[in-house]
Amino acid sequence: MAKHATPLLDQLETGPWPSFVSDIKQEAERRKANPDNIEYQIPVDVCDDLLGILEMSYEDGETHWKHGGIVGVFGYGGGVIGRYADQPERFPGVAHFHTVRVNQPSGKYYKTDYLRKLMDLWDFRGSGLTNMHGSTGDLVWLGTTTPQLEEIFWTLTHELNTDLGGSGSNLRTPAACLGQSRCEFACYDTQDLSYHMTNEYQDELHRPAFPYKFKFKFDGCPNGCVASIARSDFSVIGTWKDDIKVDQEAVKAYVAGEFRPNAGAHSTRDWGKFDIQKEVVDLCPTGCMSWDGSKLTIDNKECYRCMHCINTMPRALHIGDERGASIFVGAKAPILDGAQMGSLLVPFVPVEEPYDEVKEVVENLWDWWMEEGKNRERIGETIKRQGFQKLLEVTGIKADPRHVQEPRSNPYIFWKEEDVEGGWDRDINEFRKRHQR
Amino acid sequence: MAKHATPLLDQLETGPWPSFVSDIKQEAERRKANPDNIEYQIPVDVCDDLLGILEMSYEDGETHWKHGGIVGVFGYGGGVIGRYADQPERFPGVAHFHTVRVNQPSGKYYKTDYLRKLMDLWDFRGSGLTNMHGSTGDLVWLGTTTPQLEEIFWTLTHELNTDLGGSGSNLRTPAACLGQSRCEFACYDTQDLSYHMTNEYQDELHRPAFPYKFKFKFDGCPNGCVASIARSDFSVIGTWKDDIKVDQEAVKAYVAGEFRPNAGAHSTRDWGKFDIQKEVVDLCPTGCMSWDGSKLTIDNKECYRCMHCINTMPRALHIGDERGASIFVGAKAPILDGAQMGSLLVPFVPVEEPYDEVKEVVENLWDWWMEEGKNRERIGETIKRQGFQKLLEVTGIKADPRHVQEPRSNPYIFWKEEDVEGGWDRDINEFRKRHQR
Amino acid sequence: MAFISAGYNPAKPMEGRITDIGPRKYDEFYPPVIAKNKGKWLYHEIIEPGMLMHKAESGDEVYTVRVGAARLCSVGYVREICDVAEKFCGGYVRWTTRNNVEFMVEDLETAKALKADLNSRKFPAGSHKFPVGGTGAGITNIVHTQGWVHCHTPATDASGTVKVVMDELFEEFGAHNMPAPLRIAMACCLNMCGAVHCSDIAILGYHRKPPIIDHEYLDNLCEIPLAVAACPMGAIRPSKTEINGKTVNSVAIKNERCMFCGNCYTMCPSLPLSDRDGDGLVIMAGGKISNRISNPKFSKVVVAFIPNEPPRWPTLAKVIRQIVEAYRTDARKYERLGVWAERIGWERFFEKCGLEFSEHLIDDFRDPAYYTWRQTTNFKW
Amino acid sequence: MAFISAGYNPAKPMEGRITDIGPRKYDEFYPPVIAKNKGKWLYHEIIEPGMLMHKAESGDEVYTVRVGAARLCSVGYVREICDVAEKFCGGYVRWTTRNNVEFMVEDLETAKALKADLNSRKFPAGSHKFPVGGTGAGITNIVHTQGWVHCHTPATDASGTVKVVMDELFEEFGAHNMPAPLRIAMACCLNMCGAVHCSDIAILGYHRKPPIIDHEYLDNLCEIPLAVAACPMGAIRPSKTEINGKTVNSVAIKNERCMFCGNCYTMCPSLPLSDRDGDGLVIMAGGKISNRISNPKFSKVVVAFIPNEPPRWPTLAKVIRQIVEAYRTDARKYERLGVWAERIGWERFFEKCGLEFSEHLIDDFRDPAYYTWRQTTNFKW
Repeated sequence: MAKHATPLLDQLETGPWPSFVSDIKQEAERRKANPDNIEYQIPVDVCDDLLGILEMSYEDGETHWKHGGIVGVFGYGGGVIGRYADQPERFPGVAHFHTVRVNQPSGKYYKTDYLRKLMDLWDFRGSGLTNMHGSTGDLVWLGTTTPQLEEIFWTLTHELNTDLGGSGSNLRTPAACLGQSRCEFACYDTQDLSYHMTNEYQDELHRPAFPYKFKFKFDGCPNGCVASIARSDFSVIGTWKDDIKVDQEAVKAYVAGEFRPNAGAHSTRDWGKFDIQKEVVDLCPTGCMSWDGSKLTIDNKECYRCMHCINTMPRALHIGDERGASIFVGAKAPILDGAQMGSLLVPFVPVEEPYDEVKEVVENLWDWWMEEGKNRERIGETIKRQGFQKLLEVTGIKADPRHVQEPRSNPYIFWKEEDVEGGWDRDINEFRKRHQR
Repeated sequence: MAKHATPLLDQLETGPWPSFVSDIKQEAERRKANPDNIEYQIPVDVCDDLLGILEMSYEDGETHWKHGGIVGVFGYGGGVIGRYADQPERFPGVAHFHTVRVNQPSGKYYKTDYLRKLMDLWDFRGSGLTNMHGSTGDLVWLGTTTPQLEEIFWTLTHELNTDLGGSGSNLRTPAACLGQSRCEFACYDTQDLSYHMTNEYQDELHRPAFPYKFKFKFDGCPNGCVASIARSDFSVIGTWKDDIKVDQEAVKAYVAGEFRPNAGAHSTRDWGKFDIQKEVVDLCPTGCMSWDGSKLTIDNKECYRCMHCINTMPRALHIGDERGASIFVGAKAPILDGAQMGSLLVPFVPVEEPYDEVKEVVENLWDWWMEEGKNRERIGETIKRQGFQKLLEVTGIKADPRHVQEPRSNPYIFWKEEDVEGGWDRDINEFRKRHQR
Repeated sequence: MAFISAGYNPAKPMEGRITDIGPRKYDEFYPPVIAKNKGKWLYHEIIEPGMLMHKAESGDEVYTVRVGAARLCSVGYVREICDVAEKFCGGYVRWTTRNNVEFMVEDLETAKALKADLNSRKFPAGSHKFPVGGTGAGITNIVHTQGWVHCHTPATDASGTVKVVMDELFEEFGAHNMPAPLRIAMACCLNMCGAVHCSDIAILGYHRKPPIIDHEYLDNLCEIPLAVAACPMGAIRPSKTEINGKTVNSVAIKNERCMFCGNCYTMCPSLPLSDRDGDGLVIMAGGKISNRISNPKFSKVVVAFIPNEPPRWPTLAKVIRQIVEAYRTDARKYERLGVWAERIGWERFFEKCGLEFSEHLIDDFRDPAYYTWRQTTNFKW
Repeated sequence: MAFISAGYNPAKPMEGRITDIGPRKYDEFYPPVIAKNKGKWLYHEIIEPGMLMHKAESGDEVYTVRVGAARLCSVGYVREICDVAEKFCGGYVRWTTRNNVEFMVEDLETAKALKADLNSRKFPAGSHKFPVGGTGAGITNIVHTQGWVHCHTPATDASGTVKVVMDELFEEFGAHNMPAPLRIAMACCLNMCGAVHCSDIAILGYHRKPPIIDHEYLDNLCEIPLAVAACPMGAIRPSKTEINGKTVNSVAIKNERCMFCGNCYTMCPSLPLSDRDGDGLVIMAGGKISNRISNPKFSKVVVAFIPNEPPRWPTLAKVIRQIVEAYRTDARKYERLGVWAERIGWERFFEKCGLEFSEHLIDDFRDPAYYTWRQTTNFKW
């Protein structure tokens, strides 16, 4: 028997998609039954009360959570987000309902022994409710009380050999696509770079020293499955410099209908016979391909590496061998100055252990941003405010037409005094010898 | 024998393109010789001194003209621009060197009797140097003295039955392409609308009452030969709503090579045989055309009226019959806030005498801009500052997806109180009943 | 309920403390076939919706079965995932960026059995626990934020709106019916913890009323200069007001300048904005992340407001269905939603989707707004 | 030189005054064939460069011979135009928007004689008076401003730079060699009296030194608040300074904020900017006005600075030639310069034109700058 009637939420148990309401209800019942005799460290009715307070929001159309306040573990400035209900008397089980961010393994692979231990810990010391995973990538635990925080951290570090993720004005938990572990498109080892950077910058991750948050994300190729160009201040996207490798026999097999185009991604629907001219050559954004009926030719110098042809014929076309990455800086959501995608800063960087070339860029950026960034200003906004030229200056990178989609259309060039012959100091009297008033 | 040595300018007499230096020199000699015994009203050596002062600029790389000061004809705030040399002792012939703008006939057709009278007047009372024509469209006279201004105006109005153009913060002289007078693409009578609007708004043209300048330009079709979309605050561009008229026999003649594509515009070079598929169908920006080897089909509902197919096969394709214009507002050069092209305000307006529909839009715009525009703010800048919504409001035009190239990508919608149920005034105590602090 | 310590001693917080060890290393959790073939994959194929096969240079194959899951899930649910992973996958499992779960096996037969098992598991009230799908040119899981479940600034619920939309689109999750992948994202307020600004379809919670000012408490609970500085529109200024005959320091707000971003509320809890009538949803469309064929794109606002209609937000579901259907039937193969909209023109997009265009959809935010207006005669009637 | 009055009486300015009569009506000046066939034209053809034929529904034909002219010209020159018009055209003539002159006749034979006559007329030093051309996919006349001939704010000369560029491109004026029309425009300072911001190639005079402040006279010659308000960058503030032991009101300028627009000088003559070394040219490219195939486009800055090199600006002529040649040889038929640059990518544009890219070409002016940076992996090596 549920603690609170939830007639509105109950309507979310219908329909085929996994119902979070059903799941929470099941968890509420399990906690009540407690078949494993767990000595729950936070109220047993936490799931009941969460449903109750959520039902209240469904009734009145407003949230019932208050500002966090500062809670956390000793010596860390992030990883825990305080949360309190604004109706604690009615819903005491969720009066304190703090979030804990656990740093996920790069690529989000797990083994069940580890996963079960994580779940046992959260069952014992928290609400038993999680996000698998949060938007930034962490494994997120929803709802515990302040006294549990240090205990949870102790167990995580001592028994589970893992750490908290980031929150607040610091480096947020880095995230990567699964990369070379299971993808033929990956141009570098995204998981390893993510892991390496996470460990290299533990201090920045745990102790707020930045103007605002800073995110790393690592995409293995321009398909961008981890959305780094939209969602990270520092986005590393795999690329290559040499030629796309072509297996002409496999191309012919696609043309002959032996292989399904785009790895079968359009299989439910009849789009007709695969037409390499229409579906590949004509859709190439640079027009660098041609098909003469038996051979596919690519003018690689003109290729953008947009992945369309490779995605469409993955058995015939493969990424080049001279691999590395491009670095984009400044992506962010709209708050406060409008959304940004990452802007290309480094067209090509080798990505090899110990990743010094990548780290040098990061550190130059941070030095500048920590000096010049305003409170709650993302680095993308600092770049907008001080200009892309400043970004080049602080990173020691030479201007390149690849930095722009197009050159400026306004002619308002801010020349510097040292660039102009004769300097800026001039004598009005000399001028007036040539020009009367 | 020239008054001043001009070794630098002399180098501009070489080369095949018409040399303005040769022309001015010739004029200087003619004034000196004065074969027609004209009683020149300004210094005879005005052309000599212009060459002299220009040579000085070529030597020192700086202009030698000063700010205008306020000169003009009684009761007008524009049409004359004051100009003084900053070396009047060395170049007394151009010490005063004011500009006079004469309102050109719409479309810039002239008969030589009128033109000769204009030239005689300027020979007599001015430098004999002109711009045929100035950037805005006026016939421009360069260089006369203050006492001549009223005399020139008297003769213009009394003997030449014409008037001055605009300058300063007022309506500038309107300009039009030659339109239906000699162009099969013109969708309305640009010359007549320009003439009509010029006369309707004589007061606005001659007496500064605006925050800054305001330009009308009238293009007969989307080819935009008079550049109205880039160069006028109020740009009227011809268009049509029904189908492009197709002469299938003429299409075949183009395909057969009987007619030269694009009216022969590519004739100096061998581009190979005309390929209607490649040169017309494939270049259509909407993809609304097809060619089956004997018939050209146009899905007119999807057509943008970009003119490419019509330009390319003018003997086969013709503009539709349901004609009118689109109105664009706000174009301007970069100063001060960056360049703007005109933004579409009225997708379709009929353009027929007495042009009330066009005038209504103009007058609504002016009422608003004169009220709200800041000093030296072009209307395009006022629109940017107050928002496109405001423009719709003051002109009483309903929002339409044609108003945008794309909808906003930021979600920062400025809702108004009256749009939101329940209003904005709320009681904090009522709120606190649901939400504790 | 007795407090049980794990070993932490609050009196000596540094004693035995372990910090800054970072996450577990990723390769501890590689299934053997992944560990063996990493960096040596040749190609992949989607055998059927929700089932991928990757082929390695070694000749090895790995079959992945992908299932959708609610992002908000219980330990009990995760344990059931562990059960399945142990039954079929040697105890290995992974999550995707879009909250899907992937189970990997080494042959097709096992993959099929796995798929059947997953599809058979349901909650008592009937919803699927592990629906197989989310691949190829279909509609995969919706990434989203916390909403009313766990956040102090939302203008709507996240889990609920996502549930009703995925119910509506359930068939498309398990199929490859779309012209190209269609990605939906949901954020419960403008902060966009889940950045939804480059999604084919974005559902965004939005406030429409300026903050209520809790004058009596504001000066105690907030730093007034921070609240003032928080407003990107400069609409907040310090002011004094009279409460019960006493003058208190507070703020004044120029309501007509407010864009309802809630940044002030983040800085100052005495400026709440949420409101039953004011709050609701904005729909954005046409964004993408991938560089395939064309550049990444921002999503555009296509519906200015949908009211909150809990629990099942019928208008939201209907509008999303309209957009999906118009796209599915009209777009070309490989054409993402935004590319389709640009090809046909946004004027046609509104027509084909049956959506009304209103002045709210015209950009009026700062200088770049100008670049979204129409500066060409190239438009359709 | 005695003053001769036309009739104006300064003592009674309103006596007999005629005002606000506007221009002469356009149709007074229509050649008969134009008057007859107005609005009834069927099609046109460019018989050869510089010669057009328009065909009317009536069967009438009008042949137009177009010639280039300097915008700055004398009454003597215009009278010679009248001579030609009277000899061949019944006294009718017209000018185009781009400072070309058009003579119209009614048959091809007369048109050919007219053309021969026009091409034969030269100035004593050898330059053409009336070169025939300026049609079709060629390079027509350059629209431009006043420059050192007649303006107080120019950073260069207009007539001179235009003369040397047209000399360089003379052959192209009389031919149809280009992939599409190529329009060049010239403005002698940022004010762009001749708006050059949507031209295939734009030549723009540009200052690079902040104003000199003429402290001693400033307060007498200028309204200080207007000078302060004139600066779009907020770089000017009122200040006091000592001149010959006397404190005077003047302004102070934050030089590093100055973008050299000269708007302050327009408001205040005590703030001159022109300078032999500082002034020079910016080259912009890729703009267009026409809506044909693609939308109108702004020109982009492709060369940040070319010094003033009077009288023949050799670097300017060379750079323009490089751009024209790269475009001519590489672009496709019907492809405007900016469309070509976008198709091949701006990285290739700089390579093919042999131009250096520098940080000056990256936009840093206000918010829209961001949208010109590269937010995609879609670029070429």
